[in-house]
Amino acid sequence: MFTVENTTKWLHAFHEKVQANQSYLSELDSAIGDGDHGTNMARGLAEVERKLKENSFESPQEVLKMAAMALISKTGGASGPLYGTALLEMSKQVAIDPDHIGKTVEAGLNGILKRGKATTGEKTMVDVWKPVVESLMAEQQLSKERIHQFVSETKEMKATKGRASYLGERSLGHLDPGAVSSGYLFEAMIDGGILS
Amino acid sequence: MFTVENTTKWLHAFHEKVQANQSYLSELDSAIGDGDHGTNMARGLAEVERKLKENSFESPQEVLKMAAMALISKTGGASGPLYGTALLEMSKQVAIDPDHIGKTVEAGLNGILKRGKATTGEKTMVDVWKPVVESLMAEQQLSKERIHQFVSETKEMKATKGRASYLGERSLGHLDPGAVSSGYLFEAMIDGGILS
Amino acid sequence: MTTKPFGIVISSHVPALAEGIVTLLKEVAKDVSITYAGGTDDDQVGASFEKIQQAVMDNEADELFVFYDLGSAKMNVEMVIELSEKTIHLMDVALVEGAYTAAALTQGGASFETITEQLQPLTIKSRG
Amino acid sequence: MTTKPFGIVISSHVPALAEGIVTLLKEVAKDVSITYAGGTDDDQVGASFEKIQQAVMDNEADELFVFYDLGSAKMNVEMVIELSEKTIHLMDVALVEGAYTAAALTQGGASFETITEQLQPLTIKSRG
Ligand SMILES: Nc1ncnc2c1ncn2[C@@H]1O[C@H](COP(=O)(O)OP(=O)(O)O)[C@@H](O)[C@H]1O
Ligand SMILES: Nc1ncnc2c1ncn2[C@@H]1O[C@H](COP(=O)(O)OP(=O)(O)O)[C@@H](O)[C@H]1O
Ligand SMILES: [Mg+2]
Ligand SMILES: [Mg+2]
Ligand SMILES: [Mg+2]
Ligand SMILES: [Mg+2]
Repeated sequence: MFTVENTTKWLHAFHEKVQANQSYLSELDSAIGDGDHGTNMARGLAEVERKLKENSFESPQEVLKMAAMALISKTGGASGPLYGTALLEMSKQVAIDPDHIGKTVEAGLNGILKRGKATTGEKTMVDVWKPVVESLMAEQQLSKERIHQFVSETKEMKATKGRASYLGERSLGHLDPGAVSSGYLFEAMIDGGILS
Repeated sequence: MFTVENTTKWLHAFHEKVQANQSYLSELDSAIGDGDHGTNMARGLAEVERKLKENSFESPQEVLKMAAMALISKTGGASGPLYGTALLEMSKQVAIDPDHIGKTVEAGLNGILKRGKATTGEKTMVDVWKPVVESLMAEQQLSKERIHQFVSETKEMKATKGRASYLGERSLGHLDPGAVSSGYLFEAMIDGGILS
Repeated sequence: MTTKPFGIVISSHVPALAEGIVTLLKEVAKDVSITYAGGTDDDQVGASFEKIQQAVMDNEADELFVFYDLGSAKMNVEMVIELSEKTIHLMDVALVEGAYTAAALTQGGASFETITEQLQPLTIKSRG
Repeated sequence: MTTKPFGIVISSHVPALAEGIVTLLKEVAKDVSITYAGGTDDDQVGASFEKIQQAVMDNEADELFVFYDLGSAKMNVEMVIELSEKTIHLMDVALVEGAYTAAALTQGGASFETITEQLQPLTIKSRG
């Protein structure tokens, strides 16, 4: 189940992974986009960290809502509204049922789908979120191996959404940066103790 | 027929009329465009004046070619390429047959049509050039009354070319600035002694 | 104070681009309230939710046409729309050409229907 | 020196607008030669034959895609084309979106056919 503690730990871990891989994420984005995904995510998550330090929270939905608003207002780029909407929808769902991890992540996925109007196979973060939700629903669990697999499958996809879509065929052979950062988000869920 | 003298006189007279009516032309352009037609024409014709002073010419086609290049490089806006192409085509035709005023003006009209791809009734300078050519071809002459008539008929036209076309129906009820300046050009032909 | 029923907001990844469009539009739309958001919070190339929110608030009109350059600006605009009380029309049309058309028509006193009808053929944006 | 076969030229009535588009394009097209002409000779809002001619000459590529904002810029570009020795494709497409697409594809090494095919749906300009 989601608690204030494990939600906070999760976000800390996500922040750390993004910080550690900031230039890698931007490099990936240079190949098929504008090279700012690492910078964007680091800026948004730094604001989340600040808010986590400055405030205390009564419920996981409060933590998630705060994180969502911080990501929306500071991330910039496409990833701000996408991650922001995901976390906002997760905060609503966690208020209804904090025990069901799968349903909460599914609410996040639906937020991304609503915001970006992508489907699977378009070489976006959806290609990680969607199979993660399916795994969680079917098996109630998720391994880092599975996450890596989902992320690496974006390599052979042709982008049809987002900036990379301007490259058409030429987007083939590169990992999607938003898929990679989404991989960090789910690894951090494992590290934070929400998933085991 | 076109001579160095009457061609020079014509261009002087055109310059004077535009100078005297510069703010009126810009006002007309404010109503259905961006308010710079007077400024554009005055800038281009000032360059023509300068070149007329600095050089001496052997033939009317030389005068017209110089004026065309000056208008193209200095006028700016749509009117630069339009008047510039008109005078360039006139200079070619005048070299072939300096006696036939109608054919020369027709060559100018064809330059405008090539450049701007407008037809009659689109509320542009074409709506003055075209009936002027027709009058010259049919009657070998042109009166200021006829010119005024052609110019004022643009008032009830709906613009479908140039900036004014963005206004659609709302361009009705206003004179077209390029039609008005074209009226000055033909009045100056009369004043300069090319037409009687 | 604007005398026109519609305002225009430009959202671009580049501050100069957004500002330049406003200059172009002002030539033909002196009485239309036109505001813009360009770049990230620290004026780098990117999209800023907060700048877009500010441009929407600063606009004198209560009904707005918003134009954007790329999909990431669009998504930020959508978030702003969900949190704003103004009536906002997010236009998936060519940025410069669409905004210019809307500005000229608004200045000329055109109705909402006329404006959207004229903008319709400029619809070219589909990728998110 | 550019390593790409195509260059891009932006022609706009406003200097900041032209420059801002170059900034946007450079994010995704570091190795493409991109030049611009903005405003009149004295940097007012308008079109300048001489600035466009300069932008065409200054571009490192011999084959160019030219994008413009309004019809009067287009006519000036046409005059420049007639007097230039470069191979110039004047694109009647959405200015920002078209130039961005051409820049991203040129950077990616796309062929002339691919680029024009991708630009085709962005064709929105008909009035002169
Ligand atoms: N429409 C969309 N739906 C889902 N994800 C998207 C969409 N557009 C972009 N993305 C994701 O956003 C990532 C890029 O984010 P970022 O670089 O921060 O934004 P920007 O493209 O504005 O520079 C992409 O790698 C992709 O995963
Ligand atoms: N496609 C066209 N064909 C013929 N004449 C045109 C065309 N477009 C514009 N014009 C003429 O140009 C005039 C506007 O010139 P001007 O104000 O100097 O240029 P701009 O519209 O670039 O500001 C119009 O009044 C019209 O007569
Ligand atoms: Mg990016
Ligand atoms: Mg970006
Ligand atoms: Mg004008
Ligand atoms: Mg002008």
